[in-house]
Amino acid sequence: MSNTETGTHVSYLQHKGKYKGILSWLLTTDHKKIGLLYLYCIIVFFFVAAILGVLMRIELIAPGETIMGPQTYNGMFTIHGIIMIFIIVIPALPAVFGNFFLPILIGAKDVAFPKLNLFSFYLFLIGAIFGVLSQFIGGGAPDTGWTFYVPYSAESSTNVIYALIAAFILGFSSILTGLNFIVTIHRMRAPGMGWFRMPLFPWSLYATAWIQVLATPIIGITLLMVIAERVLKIGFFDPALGGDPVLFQHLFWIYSHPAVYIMILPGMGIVTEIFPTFSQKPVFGYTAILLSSLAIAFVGYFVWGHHMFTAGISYGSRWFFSFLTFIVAVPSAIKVFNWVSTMYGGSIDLKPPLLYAISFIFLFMIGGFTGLTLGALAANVQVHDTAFVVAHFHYIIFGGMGFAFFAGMHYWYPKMFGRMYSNKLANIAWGILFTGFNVLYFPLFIIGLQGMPRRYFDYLPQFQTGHVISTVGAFILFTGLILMVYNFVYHIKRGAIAPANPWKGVTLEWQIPSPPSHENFDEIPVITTDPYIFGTSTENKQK
Amino acid sequence: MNMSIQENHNDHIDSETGKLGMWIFLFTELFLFGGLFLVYAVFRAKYSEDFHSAARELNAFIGTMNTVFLLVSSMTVAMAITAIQKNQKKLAMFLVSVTLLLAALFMMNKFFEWSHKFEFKLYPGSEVLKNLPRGELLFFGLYFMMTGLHALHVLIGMILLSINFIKIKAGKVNQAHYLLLENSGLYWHLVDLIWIFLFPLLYLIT
Amino acid sequence: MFTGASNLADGVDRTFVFIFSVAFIFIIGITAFMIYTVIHFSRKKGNEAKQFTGSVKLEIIWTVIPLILVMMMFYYGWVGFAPMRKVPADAMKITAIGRMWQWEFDYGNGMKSTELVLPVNKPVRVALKSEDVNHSLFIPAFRVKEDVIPGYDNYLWFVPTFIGEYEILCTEYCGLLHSSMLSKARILNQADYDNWFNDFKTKVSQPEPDGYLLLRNNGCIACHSLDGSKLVGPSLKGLFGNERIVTSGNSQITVKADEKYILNSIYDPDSQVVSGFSKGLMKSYKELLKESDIKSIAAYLKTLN
Amino acid sequence: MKKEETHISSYTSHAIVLIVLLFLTAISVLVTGWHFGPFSVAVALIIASIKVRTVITHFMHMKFESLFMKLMVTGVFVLFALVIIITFIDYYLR
Ligand code: HEA
Ligand code: HEA
Ligand code: HEC
Ligand code: CUA
Ligand SMILES: [Cu+2]
Repeated sequence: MSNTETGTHVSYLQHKGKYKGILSWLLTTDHKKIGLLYLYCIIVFFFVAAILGVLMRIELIAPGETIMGPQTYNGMFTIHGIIMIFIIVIPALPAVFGNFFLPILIGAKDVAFPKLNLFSFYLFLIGAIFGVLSQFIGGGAPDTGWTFYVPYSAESSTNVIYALIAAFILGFSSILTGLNFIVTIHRMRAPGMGWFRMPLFPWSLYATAWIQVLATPIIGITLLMVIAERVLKIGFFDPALGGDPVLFQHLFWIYSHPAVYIMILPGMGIVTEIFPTFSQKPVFGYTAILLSSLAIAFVGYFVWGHHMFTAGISYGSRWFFSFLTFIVAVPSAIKVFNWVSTMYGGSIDLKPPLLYAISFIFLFMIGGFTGLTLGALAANVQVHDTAFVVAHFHYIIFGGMGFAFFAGMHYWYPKMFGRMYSNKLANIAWGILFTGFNVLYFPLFIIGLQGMPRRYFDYLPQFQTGHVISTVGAFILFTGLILMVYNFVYHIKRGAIAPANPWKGVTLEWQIPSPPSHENFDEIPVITTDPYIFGTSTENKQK
Repeated sequence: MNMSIQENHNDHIDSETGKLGMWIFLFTELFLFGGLFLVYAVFRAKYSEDFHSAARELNAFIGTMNTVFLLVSSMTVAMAITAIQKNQKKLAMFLVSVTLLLAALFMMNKFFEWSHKFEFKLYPGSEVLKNLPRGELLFFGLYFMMTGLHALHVLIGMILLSINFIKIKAGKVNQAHYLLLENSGLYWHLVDLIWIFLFPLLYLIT
Repeated sequence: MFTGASNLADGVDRTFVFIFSVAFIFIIGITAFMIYTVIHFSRKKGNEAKQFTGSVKLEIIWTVIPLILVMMMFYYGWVGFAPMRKVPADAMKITAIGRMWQWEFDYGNGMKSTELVLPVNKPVRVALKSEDVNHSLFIPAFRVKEDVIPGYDNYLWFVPTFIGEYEILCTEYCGLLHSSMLSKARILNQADYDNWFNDFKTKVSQPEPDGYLLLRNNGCIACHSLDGSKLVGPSLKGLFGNERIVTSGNSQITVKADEKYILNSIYDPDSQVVSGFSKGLMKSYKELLKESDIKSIAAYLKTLN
Repeated sequence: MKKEETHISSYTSHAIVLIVLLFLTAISVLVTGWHFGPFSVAVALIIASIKVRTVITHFMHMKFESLFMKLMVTGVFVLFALVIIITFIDYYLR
């Protein structure tokens, strides 16, 4: 049906609304445009934070001071962490791909509260600006690490307050996005789309949204308490004011552990869309994948203590948290097995999105198993707060969520912009990126095991080899990323016109023109089958 | 594909959708206070003696009065919704203004209570407070943070209710469309709910 | 990997070995399976996709097997960890004090050492105290680590099993010089230890000079050594009365390190920066040290030449 | 998305609810006079929970909402309780 329409339809990019020019973007309530606004902001911030990462790597190429002093270094990993976590990975997948594709995938014209959606974008922007400002005003870049551990964060003379406010506002933006998605999924599914006919990306967003709504307020209030502590001298956590520093860690991780699943679940959702399309085969174990998302979201709420194993928490809670940490790994395992089985017996087309999705599994496995290492009590004692942790979370965040993001970009780029990128360039960029990634982070596992602590500006000479290899990897990675971004930017105007359905996908976004029109669907589709039906039955999807 | 329809359609969210959104928002509010309750619980367990003696400093009578104000006001908003549903515009306006009045009384009480504390130099960071036993210090910290944040919510609720009053008067909130009033009502009840927990925890456990 | 030097190392290493073995098998296996699938079922070969959608039997298998494996991992971790919280009653008692960027080990009776010196094969319980922010005592070779949190009584214990010198690190971020908060654990045989201990005792029984106490209690020795070695700041040994090359403003000048210079270096460190070191590291101690204090410091520095 | 039928609660029912709530408040104020020792917190919290439940079901019209909504609200409270309990595994066993 889409082919007949490509001639006449007006894409959302050309759509004439109430406002003209730049305002048509800044005041839009179109979920697709808001998604793109997020995308552009996130790329800019990613660039800033990534440069900080590379600078840190250069500093670490040799022991002692190389290009910056300790104060600068400490500020750098703090801002690197804050930007990466609060401004990039937590919002990235829900706010970019969730906004753009959630309504389309469930056959809706928009999210439930379009204005709220725009509002949460502005909250995001304000929060992000606060975050960046904290670098430049007065007391110097905050130097507490992204975890803001009290008492240091209550004492540091740097701009910790700005960073706290930034995280607070960003948290609210994230809550509102989550709220919007839950209501959208409940109320706006196309007729005929029962809960179990919903594609799995929306399902993963649904699980994510609940975490966003129910966990984020805790960090909100915690950060407020730290602010009150600094400004009004009300004691909560700082022992100098009578407070309890371990309680801060509890509250911080009650949010921040579930937050790591906010980061990864939508990423898992994206690759779950990609495997069936490029294998031309229904997803294997639809129900299992769906239930495992919900299980991760639920159990993930109760394992926060594994970040505090050495903080002197009680023996009973140490093994309790360790036990639950291992339980929460099982749903992840289920997903991995279902993904590889989805490919098995298919007709596999190794295009860039699939390449990224497969490397997602590879890197996620490494990140996940090292997570298990961290979750084991005895092993955690050795590797807690070492470079091993740094490698674990870069593998799982950057290698997992980051690669899922790249996979999503390659998968949906034609739909979002109506153009094709160069496959060849994408493959080359992938090769460099993947190599660089492993060269960058793998050595950190080894020096971490040997006892190289994290957040170290300086280090003992025996760790140098690992650091040098790692720094070289950063540059390889850098090259790959630049190439990938170049591929996207160059082809956004010059690429070949994308067909409506370049990958022969069957979910709803492929049934409408590329790029979609302002309201996505001329007529709301009526769903009569399960989401992943390939082959002859494709036509049945549409009424 | 008619644009004007699209734009309007944004303004009129159907009531089930709006209410679901509001409930989810209330959950986040609940967890926002939940963090404070958690801190309270931990400190109480650690310093229960100090908490006992510190709670005695609070005036249970003012607390009880405020509880009554909030409970009654909760009823009046609930009634205002009934009135709107029955299309009794005048009555609805009256009930909303009673609610506002009760809220104002609550805030007044709060104001006197706080200024009384300040007179005795019991404010965050003061010397008197610093010399109290550790648990009492924490108790007062929590007291100011919890009631302060709660008072902020009362204020927001008052603003919402005032908007409702104006809209009812203008006929924008009416028998057919009263989602705004319903949601503001829900919000107001939440403010009440939180107070229902705060009251015994701060004032009664002596 | 690398050898552990305490009784706790085995339990930890066994956990690593088990988890890494499982990980290795799964990662290699699943990756190989993916590569095989991609090649064997390639669309280029004209493969038709088979339209199956799942299998309850398989789901159960790959829920149960990982569940068993992770429970085993949990078990290894727990068993390796449990002894770490069970201190034998006869353990020697030492208190480790963490303060911004320096470790100190209190042997009781005012005997405070900046190194942890211990006899081999004797259990030792280290109580952990912080004077300011969070720190974490980490001795990689012994596989021990616990956070040092103000207001809390945390502890760790171990039995050092080999003679030698081992690194002590701080692994909880504690501000500017977190990465310099290092020390050494020296494990001696019983006789050497006794000698060291007696020496130490006699040294301690002589009262410390005022200047030294000031340097120690204000954390100066975190950055300035007293034995000539270079830390974050220049060593204070051989400083007094000698020529210093300093950058003042934009020019390099040579000054004599007299009492005035020392006072200025402490009150306004950035005005004259010793060549080879950077500005901004040392903060002013104007509020913390009186001029009389600095007199005693200078007097003590004289004795170091 | 059919129009759900609206339930209109009567004024009297609201008034009755209020009386119940005031009554419970009175009880909890009075109860503080008698010393239950460690149980006084528990008693106060139980009464507060009953009050909260009453407000939610009646004033907030939860009794007219769908089963899903009821489950959701219960679930949120249960989740919060679990978080507190799990935190206390640390504090009580220390
Ligand atoms: C996207 C983010 C993300 C995700 C998904 C995870 C997932 C996991 N994480 Fe990670 N973690 C972080 C981000 C993330 N983490 C961050 C940012 C930190 C550091 C915070 C800081 O201090 O700054 C951290 C720190 C961290 C710690 C604390 C380390 C310390 O400071 O001491 C621990 C400890 O238990 C841990 C464990 C785990 C576990 C068990 C999982 C599991 O969910 C992983 C499950 C996955 C698998 C198990 C692999 C796939 C499965 C198979 C291949 C099948 C076969 C499987 C079996 C046989 C079991 N993580
Ligand atoms: C999403 C999460 C994320 C990502 C992607 C990264 C990416 C990188 N990180 Fe970081 N990192 C964190 C999250 C992340 N990090 C967190 C949470 C911490 C903990 C902070 C703390 O301790 O508090 C941390 C800490 C951390 C440390 C440890 C500091 C310490 O403990 O001492 C180091 C050190 O090597 C590091 C390095 C890097 C490097 C080299 C990259 C590189 O991979 C970056 C690669 C990117 C580029 C090289 C740029 C590519 C260029 C483009 C894409 C061009 C775009 C251009 C246009 C649009 C014009 N990071
Ligand atoms: C954060 C680390 C740090 C601490 C703590 C510190 N200093 Fe310094 N100090 C430095 C550095 C770096 C220099 C060299 C740069 C300069 O001159 O400012 C220096 C220089 C000096 C000098 C001049 C030395 C010379 O060789 O000419 C003196 C004297 C001195 N410090 C005394 C002290 C005293 C006394 C204290 C404690 C009360 C102290 N410092 C604490 C880092 C530190
Ligand atoms: Cu002390 Cu880090
Ligand atoms: Cu975690």
